[in-house]
Amino acid sequence: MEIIKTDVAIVGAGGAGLRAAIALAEADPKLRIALVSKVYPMRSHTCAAEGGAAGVIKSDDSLDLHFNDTVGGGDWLCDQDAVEYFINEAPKELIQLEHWGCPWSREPDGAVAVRPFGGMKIKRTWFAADKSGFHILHTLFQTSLKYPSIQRFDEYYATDLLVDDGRCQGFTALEIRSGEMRQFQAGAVIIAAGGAGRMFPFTTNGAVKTGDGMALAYRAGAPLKDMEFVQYHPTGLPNNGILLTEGCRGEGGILLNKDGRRYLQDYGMGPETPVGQPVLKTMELGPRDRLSQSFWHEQQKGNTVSTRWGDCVLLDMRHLGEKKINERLPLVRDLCISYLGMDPVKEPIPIRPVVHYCMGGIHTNVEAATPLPGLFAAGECACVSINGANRLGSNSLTELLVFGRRAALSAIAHLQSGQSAGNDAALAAQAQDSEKRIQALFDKSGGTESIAGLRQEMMDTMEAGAGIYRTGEGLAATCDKIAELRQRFAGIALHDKSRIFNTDLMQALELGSMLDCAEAAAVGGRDRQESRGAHQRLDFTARDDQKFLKHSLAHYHPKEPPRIEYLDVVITKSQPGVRDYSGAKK
Amino acid sequence: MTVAKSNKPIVWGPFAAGGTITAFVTPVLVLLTLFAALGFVPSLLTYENLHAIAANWLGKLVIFGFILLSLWHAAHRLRVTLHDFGIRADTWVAIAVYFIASLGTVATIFYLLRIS
Amino acid sequence: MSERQIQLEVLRYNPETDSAPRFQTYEVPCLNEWVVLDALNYVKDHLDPTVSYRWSCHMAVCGSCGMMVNGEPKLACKAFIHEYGDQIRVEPLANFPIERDLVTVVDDFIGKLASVKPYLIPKEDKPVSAGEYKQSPAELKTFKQYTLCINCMLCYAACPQYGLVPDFIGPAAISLAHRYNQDSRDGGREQRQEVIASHDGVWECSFVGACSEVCPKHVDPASALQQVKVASTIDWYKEHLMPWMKK
Amino acid sequence: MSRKPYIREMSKTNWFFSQPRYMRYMAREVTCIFILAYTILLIFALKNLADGPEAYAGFLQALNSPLGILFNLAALVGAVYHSTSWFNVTPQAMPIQRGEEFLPGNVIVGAHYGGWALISLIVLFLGV
Ligand SMILES: Cc1cc2nc3c(=O)[nH]c(=O)nc-3n(C[C@H](O)[C@H](O)[C@H](O)COP(=O)(O)OP(=O)(O)OC[C@H]3O[C@@H](n4cnc5c(N)ncnc54)[C@H](O)[C@@H]3O)c2cc1C
Ligand code: SF4
Ligand code: F3S
Ligand code: FES
Repeated sequence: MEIIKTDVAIVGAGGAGLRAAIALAEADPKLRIALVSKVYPMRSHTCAAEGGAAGVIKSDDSLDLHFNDTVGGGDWLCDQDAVEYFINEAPKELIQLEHWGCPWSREPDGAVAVRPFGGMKIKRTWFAADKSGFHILHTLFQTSLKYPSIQRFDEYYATDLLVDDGRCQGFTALEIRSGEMRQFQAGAVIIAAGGAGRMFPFTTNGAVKTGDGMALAYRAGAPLKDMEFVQYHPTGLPNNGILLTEGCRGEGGILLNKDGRRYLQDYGMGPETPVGQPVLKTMELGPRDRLSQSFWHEQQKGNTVSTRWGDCVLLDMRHLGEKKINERLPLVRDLCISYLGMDPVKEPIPIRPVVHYCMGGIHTNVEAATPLPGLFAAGECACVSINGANRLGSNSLTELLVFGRRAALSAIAHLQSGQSAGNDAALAAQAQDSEKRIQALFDKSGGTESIAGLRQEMMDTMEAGAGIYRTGEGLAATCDKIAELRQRFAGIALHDKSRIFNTDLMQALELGSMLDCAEAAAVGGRDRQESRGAHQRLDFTARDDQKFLKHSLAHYHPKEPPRIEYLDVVITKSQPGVRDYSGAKK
Repeated sequence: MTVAKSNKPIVWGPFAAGGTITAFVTPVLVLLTLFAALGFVPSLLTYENLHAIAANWLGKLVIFGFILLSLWHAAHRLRVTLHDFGIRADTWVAIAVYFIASLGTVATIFYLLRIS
Repeated sequence: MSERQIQLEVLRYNPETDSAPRFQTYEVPCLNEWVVLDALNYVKDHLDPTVSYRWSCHMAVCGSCGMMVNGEPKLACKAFIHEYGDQIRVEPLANFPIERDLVTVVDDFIGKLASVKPYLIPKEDKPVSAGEYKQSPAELKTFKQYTLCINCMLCYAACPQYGLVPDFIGPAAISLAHRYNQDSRDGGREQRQEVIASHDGVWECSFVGACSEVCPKHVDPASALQQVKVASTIDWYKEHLMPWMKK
Repeated sequence: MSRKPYIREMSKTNWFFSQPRYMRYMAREVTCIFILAYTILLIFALKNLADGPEAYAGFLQALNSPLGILFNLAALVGAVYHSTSWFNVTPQAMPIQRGEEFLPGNVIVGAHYGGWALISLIVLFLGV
């Protein structure tokens, strides 16, 4: 097996991975950097983000306000030291991107423009029309081409971390096009492999978001934190989950039920605001968890519109006019026309909540370090806990930048802390094991389980038990089901026995990752007997700060369900309070 | 400099200018010669009128400019077209087509100077 | 819920067992609102797990799923079943080597993209603490269109000059160079000219225009390339006929 | 076992038959033959003009023949196709930005067609 020796190896070349790579290259041109990704960097799912990235820049805004919005939005499950670091670094990172050429939308005077976003009290979301993530990703990718020390390994699938002497020293990865295994040996490893939304059936997440990075760390002994918190985005297309950005509502779009009523006022987000004049942090600009939950209630009451794609509510943007829609929301219009055959200029668009984002992930501290020495994580796969129980829209793109860079700096510090040389033989032996695991999949015949079948069962049980509203019973059933699926997973067999670009194999490995993540999410949810942010229990409807103002940490077990531990939330200056999104009490 | 910049702009300039000029005037000129071919000689094409124009220095310049650009436009495009038809000896093709264009250019100057 | 049965002909090539590609036909029950990618996913999940192809976003933004659909370069996630008859033929993108089934080898394109220095080369360095560059909406608009490229390579599959002369840097990469050249914050045009004004650069383009016709993001690379030619020509004449005009 | 990418070569000589858009392109490119031939005709006319009235009369006479008619008809078709295909792509080659907006392509194309008509009318008016 070929061994590739580097100083820092990064799994994932989305926004977080690229930002980390650039930070490493800038810090020290002599560092050898391996950037490993299962898809070409610009295919990473950061490209799908539409709305924008939050960072304080305007004079009417302040760091404290951003802090309060984020912590309150996260239902006080955020680690406040991390949030503080995050909001401080955010503006610098966004300006840095501007200096790298990101085509941010502009004010008439040439300054960067900001737009309102759900749960934010002030307009502070930087945007590039409604293709913000796309432009961020391409700007980062193109900028990374400046640095010869960033060596890319595109279409390499990381399979296992190599841990020896109590620290992470690399990983194995499969070169997809040749089917050959490589051993990456590194002084430090950064995981930036994105989210796991694909474990649900209706999702805005692309096919690559299968939780591989989380599973890599989890299996190697780093715990997954707060996995029970899964964000539903209130406005997805009902047929294929494509996202209509929160920018739709930021620009003034309104939500209607089948009677044409702006039903959000019935769920503590009223009183009604004038149409076309959105007011921050109320009505349509309430936070995502509340909006998605209101949908569920409307559905229970029979107030939703039934379409051939199931129950929906309506997103009405007609009053914005064609010009504004073309200018600010061109992609949204294009998506509606293309995939639904409906033009938002002319008709209200049916939408439903869809799984969007994993608040949980690999447990990291404010330095982006995991408990496993030498292993760092950033981006959606990590849980540094700035998002708490519910992420505010547009905080994530900024998080990629801030903590991508932070992970790089921490990795350098780790390299400099003087580690003894790795034990080559031990690492090679582990790599061999990893290769054997894959080989066994190739050699095995007579498996009875189909990958697509197991995947479908997983998605169905996640939707049923771990959806917008949950019950102890439902979650327990989901836990059992996932445990069963993990068992049955041993019975799969590959149909595709070719080494070359074997997507059957990829899907099998991805399914394995998703099952691990799904189990952590379900068990974490079953044990969290309260309602907080995105985790809403019908049997425990109140938030319980006494018992659950805590992070859950799921520890992996190869055969059994994870062991859940709890960790105190870091609180520095904001004591838990009431999340108030009614306009009246301002 | 790492890679030499191409010298294509030398010929591309006249190609583009010629393309524009010919697009504007060639069709109507062809129309006039078509009339002549049909036996009805337009007044512009009578010996007296045409000679008068060509004898005038401004007239010479206009005729020369038009023929020059038109030739080089066509020559350059012919080079590309031959390439598109699969003739890959680009250097030889270039020499041939630009030679024709140069020949035409020289001939035009020669004849124009003879008209007085 | 199936509304229509289509025959999906898929080009198959397994380098380990095949010496040349062949077509394989699948009967796929489709909903009318489906895209070709949905039909392929149906095949992969229900009929034949060995078919290989790339995809991720399903919303025409990641650029993975480019392929020939009935001979035309398309994004499989934006090729609507209802626009086709009952027989749909999919092949890997033209002008690229076939790795396996619908998967092509794209190293050449990625290398070319990197070769044009597609990053901002500022006129003068500015520290982050000095805040953002000012750029008016009009200045942004000048290059905005060329930032929309998703690197899907449909234009390369459509451009015959790329097919005939593989060294041609090609539409998307040159458009990307043009994007930075046109950015009011950038001062790197000279450096990029060395690549794109070279022999294999913009001059291999004969303005076929196919690139712009197939571009799913309306980048209009043909336009960018012609603008580069005009600017390079002006450069050349300035340099050689009016040397004193050179900056 | 290893990679073995399969390369599909494009035919160097008949690739343009594969798609209608390539045929349209080749038709456009081939117009150069008409432009070239016609320009040579003009040079020939100049030669006869320089050679004196008899020579020029002989030239006009030679033109007045089935072959002359055919040649001119073909040149007319070629020249008109050249003009339209040239004007139709000018907005791509030379986009014009006014303030924030770009002039719509059809305005630019329209202006060119207008100019073309005007020039043609003037030449016809003065020349016939
Ligand atoms: C439709 C949509 C819209 C969004 N809009 C916004 C928004 O407006 N504002 C906002 O702030 N956030 C938004 N988000 C959230 C945000 O975009 C994501 O959280 C963020 O882009 C994740 O970035 P990442 O770098 O962590 O991961 P990704 O961009 O997903 O990249 C993951 C990388 O990891 C690699 N990888 C994964 N597994 C492996 C493996 N096994 N081996 C090797 N490599 C691997 C992949 O190849 C990829 O390069 C949106 C999300 C979606 C889905
Ligand atoms: S220019 Fe258009 S067709 Fe070409 S790669 Fe970019 S988006 Fe795709
Ligand atoms: S198709 Fe090719 S030839 Fe030029 S205009 Fe487009 S790059
Ligand atoms: S799947 Fe992303 S472009 Fe088609």
